[in-house]
Amino acid sequence: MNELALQVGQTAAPEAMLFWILAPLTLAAALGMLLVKKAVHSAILMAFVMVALAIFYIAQGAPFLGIVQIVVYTGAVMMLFLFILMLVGVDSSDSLTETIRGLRPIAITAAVGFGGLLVSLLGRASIGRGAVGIEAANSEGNVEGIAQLLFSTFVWPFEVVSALLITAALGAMVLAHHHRIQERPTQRQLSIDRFRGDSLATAAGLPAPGVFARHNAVDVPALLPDGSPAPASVNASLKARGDVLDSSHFELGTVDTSVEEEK
Amino acid sequence: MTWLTLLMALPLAGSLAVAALPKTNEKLVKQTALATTLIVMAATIAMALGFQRDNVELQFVEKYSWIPFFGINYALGIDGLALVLILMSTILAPVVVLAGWNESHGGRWSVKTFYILILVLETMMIGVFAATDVFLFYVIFEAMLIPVYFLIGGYGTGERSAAAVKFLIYSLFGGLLMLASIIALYVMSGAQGGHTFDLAALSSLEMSSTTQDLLFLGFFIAFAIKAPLWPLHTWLPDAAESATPGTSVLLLGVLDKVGTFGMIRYCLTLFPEASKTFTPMILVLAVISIIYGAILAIGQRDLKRLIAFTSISHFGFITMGIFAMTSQGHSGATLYMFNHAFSTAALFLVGGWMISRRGSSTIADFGGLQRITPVMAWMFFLAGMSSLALPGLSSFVSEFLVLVGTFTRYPAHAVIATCGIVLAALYILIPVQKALHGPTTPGNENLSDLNLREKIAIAPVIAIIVVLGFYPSPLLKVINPAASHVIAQLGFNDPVPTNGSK
Amino acid sequence: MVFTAPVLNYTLLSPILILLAGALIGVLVEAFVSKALRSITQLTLTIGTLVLSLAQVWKIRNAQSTTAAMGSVVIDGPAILLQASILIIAIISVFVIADTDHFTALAAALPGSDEERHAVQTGNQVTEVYPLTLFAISGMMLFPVSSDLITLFVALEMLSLPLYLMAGLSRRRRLASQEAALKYFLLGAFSSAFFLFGMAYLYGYSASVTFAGIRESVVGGSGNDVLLLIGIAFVSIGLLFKVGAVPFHAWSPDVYQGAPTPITGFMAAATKIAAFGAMLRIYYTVFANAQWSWSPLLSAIAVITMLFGSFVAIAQRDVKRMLAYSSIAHAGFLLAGVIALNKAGLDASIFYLFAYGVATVGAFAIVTLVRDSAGEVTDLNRWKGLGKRSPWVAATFAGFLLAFAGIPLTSGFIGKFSIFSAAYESGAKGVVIVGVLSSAIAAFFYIRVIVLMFFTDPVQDGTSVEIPSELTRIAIIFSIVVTIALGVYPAPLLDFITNLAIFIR
Amino acid sequence: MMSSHSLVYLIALPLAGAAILLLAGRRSDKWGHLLATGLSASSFFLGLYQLSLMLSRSNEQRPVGQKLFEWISVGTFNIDAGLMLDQLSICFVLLITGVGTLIHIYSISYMSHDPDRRRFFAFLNLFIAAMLLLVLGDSYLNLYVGWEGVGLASYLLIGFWNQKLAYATASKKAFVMNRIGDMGLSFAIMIAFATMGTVSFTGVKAAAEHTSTAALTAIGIMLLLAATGKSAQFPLQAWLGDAMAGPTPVSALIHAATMVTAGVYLITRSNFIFDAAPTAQLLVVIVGAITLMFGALIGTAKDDIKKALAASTMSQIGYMILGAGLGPVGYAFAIMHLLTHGFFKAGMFLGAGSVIHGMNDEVNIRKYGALRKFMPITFATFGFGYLAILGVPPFAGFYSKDMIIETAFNSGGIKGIILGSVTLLGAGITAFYMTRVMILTFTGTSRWDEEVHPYESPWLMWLPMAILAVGSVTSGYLLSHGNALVNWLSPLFESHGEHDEFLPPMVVSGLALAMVAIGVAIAFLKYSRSDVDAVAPSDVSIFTTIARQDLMQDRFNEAVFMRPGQLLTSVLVKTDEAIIDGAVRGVGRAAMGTGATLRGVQSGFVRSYAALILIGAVALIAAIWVVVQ
Amino acid sequence: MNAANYLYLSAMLFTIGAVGVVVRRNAIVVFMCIELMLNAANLSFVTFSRINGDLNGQVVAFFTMVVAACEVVVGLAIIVTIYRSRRSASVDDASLLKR
Repeated sequence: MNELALQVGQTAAPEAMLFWILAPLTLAAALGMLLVKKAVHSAILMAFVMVALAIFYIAQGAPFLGIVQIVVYTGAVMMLFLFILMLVGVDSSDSLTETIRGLRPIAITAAVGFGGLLVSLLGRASIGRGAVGIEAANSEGNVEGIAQLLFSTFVWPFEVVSALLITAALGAMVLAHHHRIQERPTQRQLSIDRFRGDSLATAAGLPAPGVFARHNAVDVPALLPDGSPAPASVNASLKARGDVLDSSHFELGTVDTSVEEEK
Repeated sequence: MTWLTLLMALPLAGSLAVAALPKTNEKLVKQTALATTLIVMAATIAMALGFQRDNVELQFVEKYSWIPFFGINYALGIDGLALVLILMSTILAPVVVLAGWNESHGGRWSVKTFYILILVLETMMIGVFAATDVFLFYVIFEAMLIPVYFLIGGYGTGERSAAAVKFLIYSLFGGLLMLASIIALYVMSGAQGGHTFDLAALSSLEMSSTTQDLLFLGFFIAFAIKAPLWPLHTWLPDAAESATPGTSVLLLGVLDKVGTFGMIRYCLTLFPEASKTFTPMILVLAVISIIYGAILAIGQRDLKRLIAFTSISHFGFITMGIFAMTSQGHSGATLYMFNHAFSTAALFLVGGWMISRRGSSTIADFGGLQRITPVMAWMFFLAGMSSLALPGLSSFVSEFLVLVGTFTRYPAHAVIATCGIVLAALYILIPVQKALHGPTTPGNENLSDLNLREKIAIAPVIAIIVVLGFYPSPLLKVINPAASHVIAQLGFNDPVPTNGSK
Repeated sequence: MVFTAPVLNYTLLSPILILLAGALIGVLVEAFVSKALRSITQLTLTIGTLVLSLAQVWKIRNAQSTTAAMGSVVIDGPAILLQASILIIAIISVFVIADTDHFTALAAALPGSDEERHAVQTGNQVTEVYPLTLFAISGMMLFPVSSDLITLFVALEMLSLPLYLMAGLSRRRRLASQEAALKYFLLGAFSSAFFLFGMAYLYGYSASVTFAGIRESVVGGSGNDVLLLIGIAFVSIGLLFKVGAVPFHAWSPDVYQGAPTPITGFMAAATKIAAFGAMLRIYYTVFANAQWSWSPLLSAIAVITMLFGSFVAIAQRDVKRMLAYSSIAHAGFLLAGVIALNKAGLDASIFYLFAYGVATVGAFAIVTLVRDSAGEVTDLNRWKGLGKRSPWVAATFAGFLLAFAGIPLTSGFIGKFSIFSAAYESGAKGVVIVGVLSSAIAAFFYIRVIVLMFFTDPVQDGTSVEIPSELTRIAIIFSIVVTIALGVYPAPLLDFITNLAIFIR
Repeated sequence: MMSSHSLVYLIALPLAGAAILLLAGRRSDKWGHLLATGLSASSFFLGLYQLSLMLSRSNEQRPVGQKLFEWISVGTFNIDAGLMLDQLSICFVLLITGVGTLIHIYSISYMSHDPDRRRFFAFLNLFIAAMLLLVLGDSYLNLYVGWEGVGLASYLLIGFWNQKLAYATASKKAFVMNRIGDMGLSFAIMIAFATMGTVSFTGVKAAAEHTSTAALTAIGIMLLLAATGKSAQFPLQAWLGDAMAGPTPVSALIHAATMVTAGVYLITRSNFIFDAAPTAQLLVVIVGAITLMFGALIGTAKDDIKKALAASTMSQIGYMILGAGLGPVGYAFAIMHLLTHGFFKAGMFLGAGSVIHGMNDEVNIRKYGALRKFMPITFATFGFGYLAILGVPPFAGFYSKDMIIETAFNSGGIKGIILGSVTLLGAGITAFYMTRVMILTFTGTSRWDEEVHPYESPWLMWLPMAILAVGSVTSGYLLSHGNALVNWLSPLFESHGEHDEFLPPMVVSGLALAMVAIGVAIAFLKYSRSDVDAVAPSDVSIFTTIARQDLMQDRFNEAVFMRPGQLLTSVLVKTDEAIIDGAVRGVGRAAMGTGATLRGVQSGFVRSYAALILIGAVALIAAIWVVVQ
Repeated sequence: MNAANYLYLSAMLFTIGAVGVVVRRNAIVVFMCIELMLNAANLSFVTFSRINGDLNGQVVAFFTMVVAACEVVVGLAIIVTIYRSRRSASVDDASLLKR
């Protein structure tokens, strides 16, 4: 029993070692999240923090949570973040200069105050000295213990959470799903339209984009035989995004070498 | 018999009837409104005949549970003071309707709306004086602001919406302070034998003197705004300047009386000790109001503003009479409330006719009306004489009672206040001279004199002014028991003649 | 280890279960019912669900149980009252929401794109709003009856997530609407992180996640006060955020303005009831014995909230924003009911919540009616002369404003009176006085709107008042009738509340 | 006190006349003046009837009273609408109704061309009623009603032609200055009630014995203030000259015979107060002395015949006040002078009216001259009045004025000598200015314009003049014969010990006559010998200039009261606007400003909002931290 | 080693997350910071669970993860929507609604 008391009061030496190695790293990673420019780097650091936390969970007698943390959080949630980052533009980097006047000093003061006060309060609270330890609770196995609680005491919230999941799914659908409002035109229909249309100019298909030899890419309108650009050759959504380059840069003879090629 | 409820229900029913009429038939609307007010007046007089004047207890008492949760009752009852003020209100109402026959025409909304508002207001005017439940009183006290607000803002002239807002905000502010006090009373009553809003029960609450002082102030400031007491008066000239004459009559004649009525009924009854504590201060304010109001009236160029400032002076007298704590002061103040309503009504109504004929309210624009419109000029003159408390007219009795009542206890205040009578002569005679006398000002040549309707409207007012000047006894007999009761409740006796030994 | 099957007591949970079932059916309707019928089906379904749920609440009104759902839910008088209030307000809100003109035709389409235009032309509708609303309502129903931290947290998220989504679904000014959704979501998540952190400390303090367990520790006083205090503070932040108390209010003006107006009304009214309901339960039962610790802080917040809301509302030019600040001020008044910590405070708060909620839905419903060719007109300057153009609409709106201002003979007055008297009774005199003063300030801007509507001449700029659809009309009429009725004769409701409103622990 | 049921009709008749005429309006144009005159006359006859009843009773039973109804009754403040007719009031009743009726008759003709003659008569009747109430009221408060009532009537009559702004102003001035006096009466009533608990004459008389001198002095001084206002005594004398704006009969009735003497009535009526308050009495005397000189000096410089007479009135009332201030001995003489003055001054005013009437409304005596030939009757009646005011024996003034001069001398010590000398000097100056008026008007060469054709007035006008002239001649003798008036009034006044005679009566009369002779002589030398300019010469001494400007009274009032008053008013109007209302508006603006400033918190950036939440959290944590520490 | 050390770590992580919300402009990063805060709270739960010797804390942490997952779905959907409309993921750009 003495041994148990010791264990309860003090974490065992290996755990201490683990903590003192991993905790600073976790903090550093967390801080790094704030300091790195690229969102994707932040995400990687975040993933590191999560994995570190998973290890801490396991170390604290919550193996189930540790695993779930890695699988659900690091595995699923962080992936979702990365997906979205890709969608938004993985390259995009944040400028770290503050644009809202006075916000940064306030934030730093608040952070120091908040963290300082919280830590100081915890210090006064002298927690953990009479800690009970998780071992007894885990005596029948961590997963079993949690399952016991989850399916008896907390069965109601557990069930209700399902509604939350449906809500989330429904929400994502509402915001992201494009209904097919009109019938998708069939190949046949398109073909008929092309030939029965007002003009036969596009009957043979739209001109392909790009200016050979100079900038053979989809964001530049093709040049017609008379040297004028063909707007129809570029995808409408590129135009809408404003990503179309002016093909006049690439006309022979008037090559503007100052325009840097994008890599 | 539920007289008071009946009185309150009648105008409300009238307003519903008016609401049911077609908007286009303005004449019928007006006739209905007039008939309603006349019926209410008749009913009030019938009720007054059954009033036992020597009985200081509340009469015609009705009590129904309204919100039992808070111990709130729909409780009505009147003593002499309330009876007189209800009489005043219901007599003024038909006068205002008849006198302001056409004043609803220039309004933002229909004639119909105007009379609905007026009739609803009449219900509330009766209710506010009859309520014996503090909560009920407060509800009506605040709710009354709304019809008046729309009457000023919708049918007034000039900066009407600004004036209406000023009026409303000012009054709401005061009302909310009172609400705080009422809440405190309610809570204390809960701690001392059950939540109630019954006036009688609340008046026997025990509280520390600091509490009493604070709660008193909550009530008093609300009433001082209402009754305009210097320096809380600035809303009144604006409101009176913008409102139609009829609205002004109801505003100054009845609504502002709620302030002075409240001082007696609530401040003195609920907080006797605090009333004594604050009496010196209030008397000073009252005296300032008297002199200040009079001087400012002298300085006005606008007829309506002038009348408003004279009222500030008069309300100073009323307040002084109330807080002199003598039976003369008290009875005088109550009588003053009644009389002031009629002399101000006369001034505003006649002034209003002058203004609507001339199309201007600047005093300098009139001139020589005595020759062109003699009847109108005479009526204005008589009203003015009443306002300056000429002996033989009603205001004199009340003003003198107030002064003499104050003098026996606070000679210095009375002496300064008496100087107000000289200023009164100035503030009345200057407009009389400018508007009625002198050569005819260009533009006035073709003004028409009062027509029959207007004569009929003003006649009862003038009659009351004259008759009560000589024979105020009927009213005084009703007022005296109530007034002495209040004084006695406060533990005051009239000062005994000293033969100058002190 | 022996597993005993949980006993849920479904009768008591039935109102919420009905809602959830309705929402699930709604989701299925989305999938299987044809577009043309979807809208009407959803509406019928939603209203039916709500009415059924309300009937169920009425049925169980005298139930007293701490053991429903294995102790996760407590059903008692206040619970019934709050749930009923939420349902009633939800029903009239749905009436307003049913006027689908307020919602984007296709949320996924870019604002101003051909796709959007096409969706509008084909009469596409985001009928998912209905199930989302039902989910939100079930979250709101659960929030004030939760009796452990987990359920509380889940309910909080359940009521929030649909609202985050719906805030972004406005048909017009979609950028602003999406911005509102973003702000609401980020700040909401931020505050729920605080909430969760506070929960952790409460757990640390009491070694329990149930209210009963935490309460036991508080009463016993054996635990570590620092943990309790941190727990209370952070949980309070989460709750105060939801009710929009300063300084956690900042989301509300922006979200109120950006969100589709029917949603704003629904959110302003129902969320307040749910959040205050939970707050009342927590402070009246769990933290009651630690009053010394939170009462001063909450008083300070109440005072700041009242004043801030009232002052800033004066300077507003947009009717929705003005109502948002007004709702902040009202949150301050309601906090006075929490501070009161007595029976009267509880009764008053419930009454106030209901009265305020009904008036709020009504007021926002009227905002939906004032439009020009580009949709709702919320700029107050363009409300000039509304009284001339459509006197009834203006008069009704004025009625709501007067109720907000607490003018007698409206429900607002009774509410204010009862809540202030309760607070005064508990000794919070300072709060009452500030409350009264800020009411005076608040009156100023309510009256300003009335002046604009009635005393200013209309400007001919195409602003007009839409003839309300039948449902909207019903909602408005119901709201104004209740608002006036509760001002004139509140006795029955007050009696009902006071007989029922006793927390069981 | 015996009670009588008919007193009220004295007042009711003329009051009814006023009411009928005013309410009936134009319909009564034809007969209104006759009705008014008739009612006034009936009132006079009623007065005579009362006198006869009174004569038939013994001294103690002469006063009669009538309680009409309870007027004001609150607590111990009980005022009945009660009337009282005693030896003093009957004198006034007869004077008022008698002279009043004569002037009614006179006015029928005088005002015949005025379209508003009916209204004029209504006002006259109103005045008569109010004046009767003043003298018949049985308490100070009842008196007060009449007191202000005559003020109102006076205001209406002075401003009868108020379409002329100057006249309207004059009437306003009269009313306001009277109100200052009225204020004194209010104070007196209040003090009386506070100290004695009653304000009826009998009550106060009874209580006066037990009342401290200080209180009585205060009441006395306040009553004096009232008297100065109504009777145009220093320092409230300035209105009387301007009051001549009214039609001449008004000047005769109100501003010569009756209303202006109300102050004398008040002081005499309050003898029980003044007798017990020597200081107040002394003040009365001083006021009287100053005013009699003041009026006399103004009189010397006035070219407007009515204003000259007004100044003379002021001066003569000064005599009365002085007399009344001399205590028990003086009261009766004051009343006697009042009565005789009522006759001769009214007669002279009517005469002046007659002249003005005949001269196409010209009032400047410098534009008269030699009217004796054109208006013989006027000349004669005016002449009798002239002799009476001078105090030439055996005309009325001789008896009354000499008595006052005598009493003044006999009041003892330095005071007696000073007062005696003042009264003597006043008599001399009176003689001078009255002679001046007489000469310039009736003798010498004519100085009027071509188009003026003076003519004698019709009989309706000269008949009253003649009757008054008879009074001017005989009243003095009749009243003093066998000390008739003194004995008549004596029950009302405290009996008094005989004073030492400072000078024997014969000497005083001789001195007075000598002074008069000197005055007359100077006037003759100055005005009869040389031609008089039709336009007042401007190269006159500073003394004359000041006298012409009424001894700067208006300038004084303007500089001391009006200007500062106007300044105060305009400053207060601005203050009210800027400071009091400004404060209110300032609160509103401050609220708006606060709102606009706090709005800044809502920057639109979600990060600021998050920061706000964070700050809130920090604040909470900090609070906890403090608590835990 | 004292179990409280985990609490200190949790508090610091929470603080860092909170500051991150204030200082970072990219909506996704901001959201990740919020996730960090939730994770910090979870760490506290687990630690308290250990100190208190019962599993309730762990259950809460589990629920938190589920709820956070839902929140992420909704949140990211909103962020994507606004990104599509504005072509910007910066929270500062979304400041139409103010004052």
